[in-house]
Amino acid sequence: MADTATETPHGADSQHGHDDHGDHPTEKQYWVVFVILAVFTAVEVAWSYLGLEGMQLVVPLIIMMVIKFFLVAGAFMHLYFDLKVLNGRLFTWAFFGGILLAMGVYAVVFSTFRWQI
Amino acid sequence: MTDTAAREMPLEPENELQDDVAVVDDHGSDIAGHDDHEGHHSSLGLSNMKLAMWLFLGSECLLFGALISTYLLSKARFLTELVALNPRVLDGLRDGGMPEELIQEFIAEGSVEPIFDIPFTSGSSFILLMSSLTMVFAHKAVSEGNYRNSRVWLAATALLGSTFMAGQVYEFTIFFREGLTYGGSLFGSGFFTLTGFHGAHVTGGIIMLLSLLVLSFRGKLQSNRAETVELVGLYWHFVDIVWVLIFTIVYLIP
Amino acid sequence: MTTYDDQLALPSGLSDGPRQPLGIFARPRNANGFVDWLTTVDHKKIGIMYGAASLFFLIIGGVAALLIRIQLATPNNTFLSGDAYNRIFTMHGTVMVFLVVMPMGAAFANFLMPLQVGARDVAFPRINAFSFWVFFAGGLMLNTSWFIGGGAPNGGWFNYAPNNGVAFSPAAGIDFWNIGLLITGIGSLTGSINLITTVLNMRAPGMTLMKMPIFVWMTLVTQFLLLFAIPVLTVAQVLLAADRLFGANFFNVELGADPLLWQHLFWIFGHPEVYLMILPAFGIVSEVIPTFARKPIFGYPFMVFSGVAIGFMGWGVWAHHMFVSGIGPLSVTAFSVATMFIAVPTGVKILNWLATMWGGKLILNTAMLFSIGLVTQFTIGGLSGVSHAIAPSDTQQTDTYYIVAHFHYVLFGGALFGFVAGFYFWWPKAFGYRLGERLGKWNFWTMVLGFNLTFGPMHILGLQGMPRRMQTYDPAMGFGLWNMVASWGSFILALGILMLLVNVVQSHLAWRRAGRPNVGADPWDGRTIEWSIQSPAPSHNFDVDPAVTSLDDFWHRKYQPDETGKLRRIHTGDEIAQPGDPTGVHLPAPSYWPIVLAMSMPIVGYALIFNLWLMIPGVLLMTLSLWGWALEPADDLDPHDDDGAGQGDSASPDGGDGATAEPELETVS
Amino acid sequence: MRRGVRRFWVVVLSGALLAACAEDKPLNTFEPRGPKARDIDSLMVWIWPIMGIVFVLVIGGAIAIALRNRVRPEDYDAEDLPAQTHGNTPLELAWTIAPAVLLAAISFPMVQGIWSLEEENAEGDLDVMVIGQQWWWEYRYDVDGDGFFTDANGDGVSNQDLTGDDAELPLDISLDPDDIVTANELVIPAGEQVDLIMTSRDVIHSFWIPRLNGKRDTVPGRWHTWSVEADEPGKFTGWCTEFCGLSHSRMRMSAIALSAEDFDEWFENQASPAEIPTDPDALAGRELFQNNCQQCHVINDGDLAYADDFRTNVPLVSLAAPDLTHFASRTSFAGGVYSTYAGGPEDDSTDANDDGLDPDVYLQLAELSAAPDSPDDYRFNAAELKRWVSNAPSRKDMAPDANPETGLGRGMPAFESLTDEQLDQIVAYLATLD
Ligand code: HEA
Ligand code: HEA
Ligand code: HEC
Ligand code: CUA
Ligand SMILES: [Cu+2]
Repeated sequence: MADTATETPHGADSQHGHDDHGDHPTEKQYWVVFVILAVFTAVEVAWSYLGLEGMQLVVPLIIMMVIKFFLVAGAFMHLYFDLKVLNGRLFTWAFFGGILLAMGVYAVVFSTFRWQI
Repeated sequence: MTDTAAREMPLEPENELQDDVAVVDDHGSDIAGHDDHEGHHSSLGLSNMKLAMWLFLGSECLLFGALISTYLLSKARFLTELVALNPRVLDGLRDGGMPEELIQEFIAEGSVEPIFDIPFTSGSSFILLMSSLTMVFAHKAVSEGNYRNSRVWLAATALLGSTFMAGQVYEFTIFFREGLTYGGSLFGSGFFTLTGFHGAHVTGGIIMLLSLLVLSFRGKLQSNRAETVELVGLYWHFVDIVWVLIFTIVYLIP
Repeated sequence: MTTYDDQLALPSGLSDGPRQPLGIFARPRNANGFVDWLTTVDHKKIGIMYGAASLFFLIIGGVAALLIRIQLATPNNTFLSGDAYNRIFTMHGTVMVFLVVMPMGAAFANFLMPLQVGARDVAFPRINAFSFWVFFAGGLMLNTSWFIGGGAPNGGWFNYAPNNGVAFSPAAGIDFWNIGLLITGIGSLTGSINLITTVLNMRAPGMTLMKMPIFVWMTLVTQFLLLFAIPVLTVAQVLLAADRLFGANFFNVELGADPLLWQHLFWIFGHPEVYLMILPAFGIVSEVIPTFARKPIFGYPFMVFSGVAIGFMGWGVWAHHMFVSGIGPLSVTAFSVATMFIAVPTGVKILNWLATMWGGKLILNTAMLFSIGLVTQFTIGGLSGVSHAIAPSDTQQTDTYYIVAHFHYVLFGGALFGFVAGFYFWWPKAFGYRLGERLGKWNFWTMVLGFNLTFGPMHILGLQGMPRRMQTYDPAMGFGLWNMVASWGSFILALGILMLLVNVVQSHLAWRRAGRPNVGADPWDGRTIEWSIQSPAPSHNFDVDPAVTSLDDFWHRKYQPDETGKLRRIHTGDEIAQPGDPTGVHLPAPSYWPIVLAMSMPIVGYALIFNLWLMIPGVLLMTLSLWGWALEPADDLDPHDDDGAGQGDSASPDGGDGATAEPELETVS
Repeated sequence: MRRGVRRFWVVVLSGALLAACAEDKPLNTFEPRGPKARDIDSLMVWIWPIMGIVFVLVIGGAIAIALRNRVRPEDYDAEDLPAQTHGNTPLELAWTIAPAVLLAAISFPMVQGIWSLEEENAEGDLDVMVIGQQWWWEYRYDVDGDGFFTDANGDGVSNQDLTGDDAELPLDISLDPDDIVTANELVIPAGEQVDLIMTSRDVIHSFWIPRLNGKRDTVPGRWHTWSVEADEPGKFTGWCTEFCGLSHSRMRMSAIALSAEDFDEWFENQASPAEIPTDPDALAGRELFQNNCQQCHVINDGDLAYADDFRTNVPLVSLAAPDLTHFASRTSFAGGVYSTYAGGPEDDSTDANDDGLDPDVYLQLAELSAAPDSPDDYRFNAAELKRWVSNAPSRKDMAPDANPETGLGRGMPAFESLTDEQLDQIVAYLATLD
């Protein structure tokens, strides 16, 4: 649950002052992340041109997609750096709660349809 | 009644500027959480706005999840019927003016891949990805009080976003000319709805960015407002993330 | 009950209900000003407006229900045509669910939750006003379909595809359903974000999550359900709008679409929806029962976690509405089992309420009676729910009156009974006087009687095979008797509800005649901190931040153990209640923009349905109000109110550290 | 024994439920008349008592506690607090776990029940295609017994294709004369499981004959399987239970179970074309039918020509109207709302939903009506049929006027132009179609 940190007596978190994220990545780190993202995109596109089919095609693409997803969420949206606040749980839960829920629910929906293609 | 009048009196801009509490917010949000100082402060040491934004994004996950699911289902059902040569599906495509070769290609490959222009979309995806980078720099610049840079980065982000949108509009017209209409097929409906929804989100983001830029030029975007920029940034990155999904799921996986 | 009316020693100037000291603005609390209600951002007023709106819609939905019952009273009745009947039951279901029960939940969440967490308002007061107005605008728009556009919607409240498509329902009714609810959905979504933020982030010092009142917990769960459920419905509605208005094909079977997509999307929303209708009521009785049992809630952690568990499990059972839709035996098995197990956390709640009452000293006033009413009536509905969860038997029961009986027992016997309990309980906090007990008891017993007479027989009808949504039936089917009983029952039930409304009017008049005596801060010997402020709650809620040290904090301040360990009352509530002195507080200013923005939405809606040219004024108005909203300071810096709140402590712009500081209580002369 | 248990509980639960068992409720779910329905019933026999116990405990408990612990206002003493119990974890765990265990136990027979309802009949047994539409049911029987239905193009569609995970979805399910095509009344051999392969032509409907089985939706674009079996010959009433628009409440159906011989006789009759009448009135009616009705309805009498491409000529949403080839062999029409025959033993209502019909005379209906021996015998319900043909929308809510969006209407239009005499002739003709 997302509440342990909230048990702290009131005001204990006042040193957070204005906001909650202490250290943000440096400009360089941002660039690194970006380059990684760009490389992944390039690999993805290339992969889609390899003429592979089925699992060989889809699985790596999905994996790369997920990595990109977490890179953006973690680095650019600072989820990673928010880990310090509340041990990172609150934002993570609000957002990933939504994602997990969506994935679970819609995966089940799919399983009840017939798939032919 | 005089009281009411007093309440409605608009605030002097300078006054507002000094008061970092009465933050004017660019995307219609509210900040009353910040204003009653003697009483309320955040229980979690978080800003209300930021929490709210994350909650909103969490809810958007279900929105886009449903749209992506709908797209996948529509595409699959479309292809099933097409490959089975369902005459109504064929007619739908032909009525939209789709050339026969393209239809045959769809049928032969059992896939909608032939209509996509992967290199083009890869380019626009890359542009959108790049805008995320400029967005973080914009936020950084604002929080460091570097106003000149912040304007540059904000403008760059908005520009990249607009370029992406221009690409999407271009792509839509191409598809449309190739006979992929909104009403002509299940695939068309699914595709345009999903990407259109995303496009609408990007457009909303661009408007926010431009508003920030205007604020900045009017000298109202100072470091105490960094959070506003950060919020817009969160939204912007989210839209970017969604595109990461769409790009893979819609374009790369046939 | 002890009353405190006479023993109140209020600070001067407060005897006539709390008043603002001289000179300080502006939020006259007894504002008869119409404009004041339209522009208010006060969560309490907004809560009251939610409540009033929901009662208004209850009458619309209720009159529709009575028409249904008249039509069904006898076989082969021709009181309503088939077409009229379909529209009326569709509107009945839709109005009751979306415009009665949901907003009633919002009414309590808005009015009460900030008081219970010790906040001065919700996190985003203007957005809060917007949420209400947009709900109201959407609701009104939906109801205009009675008069314009070719009649009210006729697809049933879940409006299955493809019957909801233009091919089968060409009239605009379905569009009203679709767009109207889409608009109310916007309000629900913004509301949920607002309220979650408030619960998580604006609690009084010391109120950790596990010290929050159960009602607050249930509100939190409810709002999370809304947050995640509304977008799913939104997508379904967007797809439908695309099909109906722009010629898309999402539900066009001829082009290969699968109509079950609608069912999945609707029920992924729809099932969490039913729990978000019941959980606020669960929260309410969890407050009422301990108060009048004079015992703490039994097993607080279990109550909390079962609520959270219901919220989670509610996401995994939606296909129990689709047992006969042909989703395949594997899915049916999974959903069947999952559904049954929801009985477990719900049962924990029921039994814990009983355990709370066990060994208590029960004061059976109206609020308590309605709470016990919920416990018993809801259980009946829950048990029939479990019998639907058994999929094979659901194949006999689904779409019969047995289902109709189930959901009225949980919705009316559960949710509405809980809400009525809440009305009786918190009425003094909202309006400064109690609702009459005598009429209240009549109200309760008439409703219980009418309710069971109306919906009890529906169990039998359903098992005898009467399908729902039937305009009429043949005498040979043998449904005549119990339908007649149900129809009589429904009028008794209507009488019961009428008594509630009469009670409101009567109690108000009596109170006025008596010279508006003050009921005191703590008329029920309450447990939670909303009773530690004056009644009616002053517009600034708390003079000082309530520092909370325990669950039921207020109660513990009144009762403490003596040397022998026996609990003694050391204060009455009114002795330690905050006097209601707003000095030094400044509140967010009212605003026109929320209502204006909200009103622009139905214009856009009408544009979509009737004529796209209407878009122009709609979008213009929307842009204008967004613009106005953005430029308007959220805060009214009244020149008199320079207590430093504004500029002073810029070191902590969002007040993150105001925690330890004593609130400034400068007196402004 | 099981029946005894059930009776017992039914009585215990409430006297009212007893009424649910009364014999005059044609849709009663308590009266299984076939194995599938009985499976469901015998599962519920155990569920209701369990629910009943919980019901009594909780509600009785609540009332008892309320009465026992109540304090009257005059006795109220703020200082006198009850014992302040905060909870009892073992106890609470107990009432968390106990219901869970109970439910887990219930779920075993339940899961078994779910799967057994899905069990299909043996290869080669009778399968019937069921097509729902606004607001009547069509049934098609596979005549040559090769397990294939024929679609409009004459292509064979195996019923194996229509079930299972890789079902093909033929969208054009229109009438084809090679199959037996009937409406509203599903005729089945008693004592045999008949599998239904179901779909819909327009919106979702649900097929439900409570005494034979639970319900299953018919969804356009999908094929669902479901089955019915009746122990004994008889008539079993049902009702469409998925809201399907305007006349949902007038979309009923029935299953008629016949003994094996009777069923064979029925089958043979249905498989042959209708006879061309000799009576001059009926012949005139036949001509009127050709001119007015044939654009929608089919009567296959070997001679009567019908549109080749049936669908394109019909301004109907569902693209089809009931096949009338053996209209007079059916006991009800218009979605099971009206009786084709009135009279009969102890009955002269025109109500299609009473079960006065003796299935033993099912095959002789037309004969009886042609030459009734006594006023008690069945007679062709000409009056009702005439009202129907002259103005169907007044007899059943329908929307035959075209939808502005699609140009299609729903249901049968009124024929105000037909004279009284012409109507009689048409009815006379329809009466010969046994
Ligand atoms: C407030 C709203 C509400 C609530 C709380 C519930 C609660 C439940 N509902 Fe209900 N339901 C509806 C509103 C609600 N429902 C509506 C509106 C519909 C119809 C929609 C439509 O078709 O129009 C519906 C329909 C519906 C169906 C579909 C029926 C059909 O159409 O075929 C099913 C099937 O499983 C179902 C099951 C349940 C179950 C298992 C619960 C459980 O949560 C109940 C749990 C409670 C208890 C079981 C009682 C207390 C427990 C104990 C005392 C412990 C001991 C108990 C046991 C060991 C059994 N409901
Ligand atoms: C919270 C939700 C809620 C509530 C409170 C009610 C309340 C009532 N409902 Fe309804 N109902 C639904 C939700 C609800 N319902 C839903 C979701 C459906 C499914 C719709 C669908 O299938 O699509 C449904 C369907 C439904 C049906 C089935 C229709 C059908 O399937 O054909 C019936 C039939 O009797 C019915 C009856 C009633 C009655 C008699 C009341 C009564 O309790 C109403 C009592 C209230 C009043 C009467 C108003 C207040 C009274 C006064 C102000 C008194 C003075 C006024 C006058 C006397 C004029 N409801
Ligand atoms: C536009 C199409 C159309 C035309 C023309 C039409 N009908 Fe019908 N008819 C229908 C439809 C559709 C039904 C099914 C109505 C229902 O039960 O919901 C029907 C039902 C019937 C039935 C009841 C069949 C049954 O078994 O339930 C009879 C008998 C009938 N029509 C006779 C006629 C006659 C006689 C004429 C000409 C005078 C005629 N119809 C012309 C569409 C048509
Ligand atoms: Cu067909 Cu209801
Ligand atoms: Cu449900």
